Amino acid sequence: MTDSSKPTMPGVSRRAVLAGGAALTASLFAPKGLRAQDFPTAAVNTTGLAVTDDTVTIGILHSVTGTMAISETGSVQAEKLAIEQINAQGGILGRKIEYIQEDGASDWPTFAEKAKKLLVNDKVASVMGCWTSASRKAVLPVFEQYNGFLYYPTFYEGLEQSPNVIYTGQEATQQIIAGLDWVNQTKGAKTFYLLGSDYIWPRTSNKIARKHIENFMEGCEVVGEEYYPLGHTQFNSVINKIRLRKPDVIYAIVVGGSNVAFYKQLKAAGIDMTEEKPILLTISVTEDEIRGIGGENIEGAYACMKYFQSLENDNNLEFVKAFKEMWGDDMVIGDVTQAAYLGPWLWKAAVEKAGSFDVDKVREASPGIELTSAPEGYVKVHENHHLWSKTRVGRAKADGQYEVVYETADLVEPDPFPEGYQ
Amino acid sequence: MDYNNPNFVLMVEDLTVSFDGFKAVNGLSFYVEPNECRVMIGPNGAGKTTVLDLICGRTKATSGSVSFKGKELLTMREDQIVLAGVGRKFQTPSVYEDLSVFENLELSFPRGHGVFGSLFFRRDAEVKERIAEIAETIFLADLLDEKAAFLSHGQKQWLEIGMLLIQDPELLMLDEPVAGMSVAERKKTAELLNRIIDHRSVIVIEHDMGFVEDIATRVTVLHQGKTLSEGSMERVKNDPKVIEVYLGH
Amino acid sequence: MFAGYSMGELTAIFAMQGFAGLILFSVFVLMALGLAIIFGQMGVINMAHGEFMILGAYVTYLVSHVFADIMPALFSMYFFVAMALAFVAAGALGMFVEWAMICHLYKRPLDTLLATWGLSLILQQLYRSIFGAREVGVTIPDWMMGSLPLTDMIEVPINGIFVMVLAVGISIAIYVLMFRSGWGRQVRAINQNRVMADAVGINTAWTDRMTFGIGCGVAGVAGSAFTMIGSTGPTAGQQYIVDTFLVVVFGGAGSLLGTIASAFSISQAQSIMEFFLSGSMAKVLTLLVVVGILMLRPQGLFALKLRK
Amino acid sequence: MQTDRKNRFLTREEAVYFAILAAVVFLILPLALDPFRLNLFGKYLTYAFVAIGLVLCWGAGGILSLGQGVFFGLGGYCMAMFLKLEASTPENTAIQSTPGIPDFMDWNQITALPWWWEPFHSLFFSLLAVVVVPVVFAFIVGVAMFRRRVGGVYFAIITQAIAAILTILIIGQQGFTGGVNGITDLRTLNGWDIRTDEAKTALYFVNGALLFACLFAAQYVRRSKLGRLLIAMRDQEDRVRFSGYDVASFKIFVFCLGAAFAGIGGAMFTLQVGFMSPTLVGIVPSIEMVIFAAVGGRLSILGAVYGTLLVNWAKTTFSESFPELWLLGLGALFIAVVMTFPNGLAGLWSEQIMPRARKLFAGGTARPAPASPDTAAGLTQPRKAAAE
Repeated sequence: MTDSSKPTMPGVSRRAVLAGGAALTASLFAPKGLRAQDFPTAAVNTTGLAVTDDTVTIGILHSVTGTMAISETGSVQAEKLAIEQINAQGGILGRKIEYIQEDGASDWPTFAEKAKKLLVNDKVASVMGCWTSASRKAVLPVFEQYNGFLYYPTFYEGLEQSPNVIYTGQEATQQIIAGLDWVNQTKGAKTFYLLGSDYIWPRTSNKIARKHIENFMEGCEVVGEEYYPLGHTQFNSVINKIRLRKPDVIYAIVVGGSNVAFYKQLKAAGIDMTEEKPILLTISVTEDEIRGIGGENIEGAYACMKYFQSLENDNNLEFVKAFKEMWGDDMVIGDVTQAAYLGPWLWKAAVEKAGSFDVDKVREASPGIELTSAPEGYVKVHENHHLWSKTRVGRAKADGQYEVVYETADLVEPDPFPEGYQ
Repeated sequence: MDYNNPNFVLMVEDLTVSFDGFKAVNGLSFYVEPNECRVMIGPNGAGKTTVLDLICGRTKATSGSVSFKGKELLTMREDQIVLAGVGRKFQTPSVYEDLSVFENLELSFPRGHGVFGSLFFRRDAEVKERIAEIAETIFLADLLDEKAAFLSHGQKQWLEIGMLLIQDPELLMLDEPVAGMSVAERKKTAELLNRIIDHRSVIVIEHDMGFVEDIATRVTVLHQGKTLSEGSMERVKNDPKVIEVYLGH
Repeated sequence: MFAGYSMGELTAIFAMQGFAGLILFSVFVLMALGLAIIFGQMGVINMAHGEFMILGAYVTYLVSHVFADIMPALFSMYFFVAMALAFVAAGALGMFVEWAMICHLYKRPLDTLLATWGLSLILQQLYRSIFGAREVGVTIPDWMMGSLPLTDMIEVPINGIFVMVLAVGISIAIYVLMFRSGWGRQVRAINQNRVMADAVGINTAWTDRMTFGIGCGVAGVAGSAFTMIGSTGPTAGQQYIVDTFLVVVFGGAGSLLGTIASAFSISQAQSIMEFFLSGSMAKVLTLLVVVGILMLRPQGLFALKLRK
Repeated sequence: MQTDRKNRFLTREEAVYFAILAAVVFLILPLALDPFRLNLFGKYLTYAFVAIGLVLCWGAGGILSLGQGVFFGLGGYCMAMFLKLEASTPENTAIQSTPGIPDFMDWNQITALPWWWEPFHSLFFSLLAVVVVPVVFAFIVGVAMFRRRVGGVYFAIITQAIAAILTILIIGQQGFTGGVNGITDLRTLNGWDIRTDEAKTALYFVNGALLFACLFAAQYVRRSKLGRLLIAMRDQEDRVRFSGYDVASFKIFVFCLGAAFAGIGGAMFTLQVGFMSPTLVGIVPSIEMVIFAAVGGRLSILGAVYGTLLVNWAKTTFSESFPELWLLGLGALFIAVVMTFPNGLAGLWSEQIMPRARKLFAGGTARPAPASPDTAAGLTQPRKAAAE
């Protein structure tokens, strides 16, 4: 064992050390000052992963170029922040995390190619990555074949549970049901207009929403359901249809550039969301998206997800501060960014619980892992590899932030294959 | 002329084409007999080239009829018209510049004109002999392997005539075959044309009166899309209407 | 679908839907005019057209910041300055591109397509490097957002009216420029016979450069206007390309009137179908119909029948 | 006078070039690369199928299609449907509400396999469909367009629109097509696990063999009279028509042939990469495939293969090292090729490198090579000095 395995971190910038110092300290399974010599490489790495006596290499796999770069940038930043903070605390099992970043280029075959490269050539111990369902579906067989371990940050449609993936975002039922119940109970909403971009996540989410509205919410009904191609920018027709149907709630799952067009045109058409006639409830607009839309255009809309930047707890205040110190004051943090931030920490906890970097052992150790230090609060890994988490409803303000107006009392259990919603 | 002669090679009747209201050819009728050499003359814009375009299908007629050996040409595609036996030479020489003289001629050889026919076309002795023979006729025997792009203007004209000859059409239409040629080339071309117009019907557009007199069996004078006068060179020359159009203003 | 609605409500909805169709029409006209000039008059296929539009959008974004920082009092009027600057910026870039690239490719129209595609990749990456991969939010002056209540039930979005007015204005300006000015005569002369135009003393090189610049400048103005209704990001321009080309081709290249007529028919078809079908299917059907008609009538709606 | 006017399938020079490519594909790459990189090159080579088709359509025939991704995608989807059905045994899909159908159908509440999926249980049918479906589609498009004499720019734009339509359609009909995710998680081909390194290596060689089969087919076409007709048509369409050829049917043929190649490429892509998605159908991949052909040399079928390999290799390498610069590099490369080397690598080789090399080896006596755009794979026959 060498000196450099000591928890003093050469090569970490002052800024990062500051950030690390300010960051979360307590993770149940992360006692400080683990020393590499207590964990001989031969013992903690029996499958030939890229682990040396003082480093462990992981992969970051997101789109830096192409249409998805817009969304994935925040995740990359959060993951890098978490890695620096972990390193500043002494790394994992006394080993500093190094990362290899690959560009998926918004192209699913490229994601598969890069995933394979990371696992086969670089032998990374785990991968933080992917954003869209399509990219995850593309890399999934690769991870299962080569027994890699992926931390996937995005809220998504569910219907999946891979032994090689930890889903740090919410699956659809977690995100949808609480919000619908809330809008029904507190706002008395009865009629819903479902709207989405045309791909699997909005469609599956709307399917769950529809089942919930029709089967579990007394006297409620869906009065319209509609999909537009990705990148569509003209929504005046659907806005007219909405006027015709007069729903209590517009349930919108529009993504990407379409989002911007949709909210701008909604506002221009005189549908004032602050007046709640109708209420706009979305599960696809995080603080990140508001930057493109413009806060003044979406003011008054409600979003239902597990994290908002405005959450007022100590973990989050520290996280937001560290994030802005590292990436700039004008950064905003959305739900997915926070979920991406959890990835390295969850992995660290699992590795330390397992006392090994071996994927099989980390997998075995993962269920039951808890983080009390998560910005969103307490989270816990479920047997099904998703997270127990609270669901919150926020109301968009003109400054681009959400004001949290509701939070589930308990953690919501992840249920990727929901009975009664198929 | 005997208009009831059933042996006309080509019968053009009441042919009209209008471009956005402008009638470039207007109710034109004429008849071509076997082995006749018909020359069309007329001032610029009289519709001479358009008539050839209409016959060979390049321009779609508005109304009328063009009958070639009893077949109505107006409803046929260009390639079908060619295969029926109508050959056409354009005003500006159009040969395949990227191909050799040999290949240019080969493409006009009347065999393998379908997709699969050309895919499995074989360059056999018959093809080579025929090409050699034609090349001799058009003074290009020595240049068979030269790229057409490297030929002189006159040589390109000859090559195009050769490409027509190898098709062996029954009706040959030539649009100003000696335009833009040097005096020597012109002489050689006239000789060439005299040789090839034997045994087939020919329609020629030409301005060179000496040349016309040399080859014409019959002359049609077009004016504003209509026949102004028709008959032997002698008769046409003395037709007062023709004189007026050409000289009267 | 319409059961349980009063006549008045239905009228209102249909009026607004008709208006939505007109807005879409204006959007198409704005998108297509610049391309119609470049493609119709010069035969150049500019695949980077969308990126020129986005350049206009970014200029608007920058100008809005400058106004907000330096002269907040005039903020409500910044949009006009932004549009003018968008025209200048996109036009200047267009002229530069013409000089550096396009003017060497006039004899190879398909190659301009490929080269401008390369240009569009470069521009996208430049936008990404300069402005970041995220979409930027362009703050629109308050008076331009919101709607104008015509009756109790009919409300008309102001930005829609703005886009319509702009579309009409630019169409008229281009019409005057192309058909009522000496310069327009030169452009058309070059389009018809480049060699001859050269011979009679028209400075073809300069006219080409100006034409290309104006086409790109109009794209810039369109992009600037679209900040009101769409998103501004490095790759947002790609969304427009297929629609724009179809509008121009469908109208018959070379005919400004055709472009406008085709924008009208495509937008109305799409807007009506969107009302009765799902958005995705409406889009597919519209494109299919357009492609189908183009197959039957490749020269487009309006094209002169010429004597060859 | 009698010059050698034999119409040989390969000239000696071309035979050498083919042999070199064969050595690269079958010897050098497999020996030099680990299975992972070899699989990557296998993936690149699937694009080369499309590029070869483009050389025939665009380089030789002057028909620029910006929708070749459509055919690549159709071939790929046909293969993927078979593989997906094989992977979706009732045992594998026991957790679904309807076991035995593909997972994405189950997610979309589809309870029975659509009728048009049924035939894809048969490997033979699927393999046939890989070629036939793209060809039939190309035939319909081709008849509609070429009979109406749509060409040039218009053809490019319309094919582009078709690519857009098909993408929206595939994404919109996700219950039947897998939507934006595509058809993923493909495992076995008639019981043979295609995910192992051995299988991928084997597939690489199959891919290489098919590529050469297509290369030879393309070479045959170019050598035939039909090949010369295509060139003639590109330059003087009217003249060809007035030599008695039905121009449209030749264009339709070559467009269908390009579609067939692309379909085969797509199927090999599915097999080697393990999934198929609509991102390979759309406008961007279609134009990228044109880039490959342009960089390699739009007139040379071998150049197209090298161009494909080079651009993709550069893409992978650059994006590993400088992801931000990749697009700039690609854009610049593209402009440079179009502006300065319209005949791409092959043109560079035959116009710049070979003449110099010849001069160098033959001293001053060598006759300068003709400025033929392509000797590398002989678009036109290498001209012999005219006899006498």
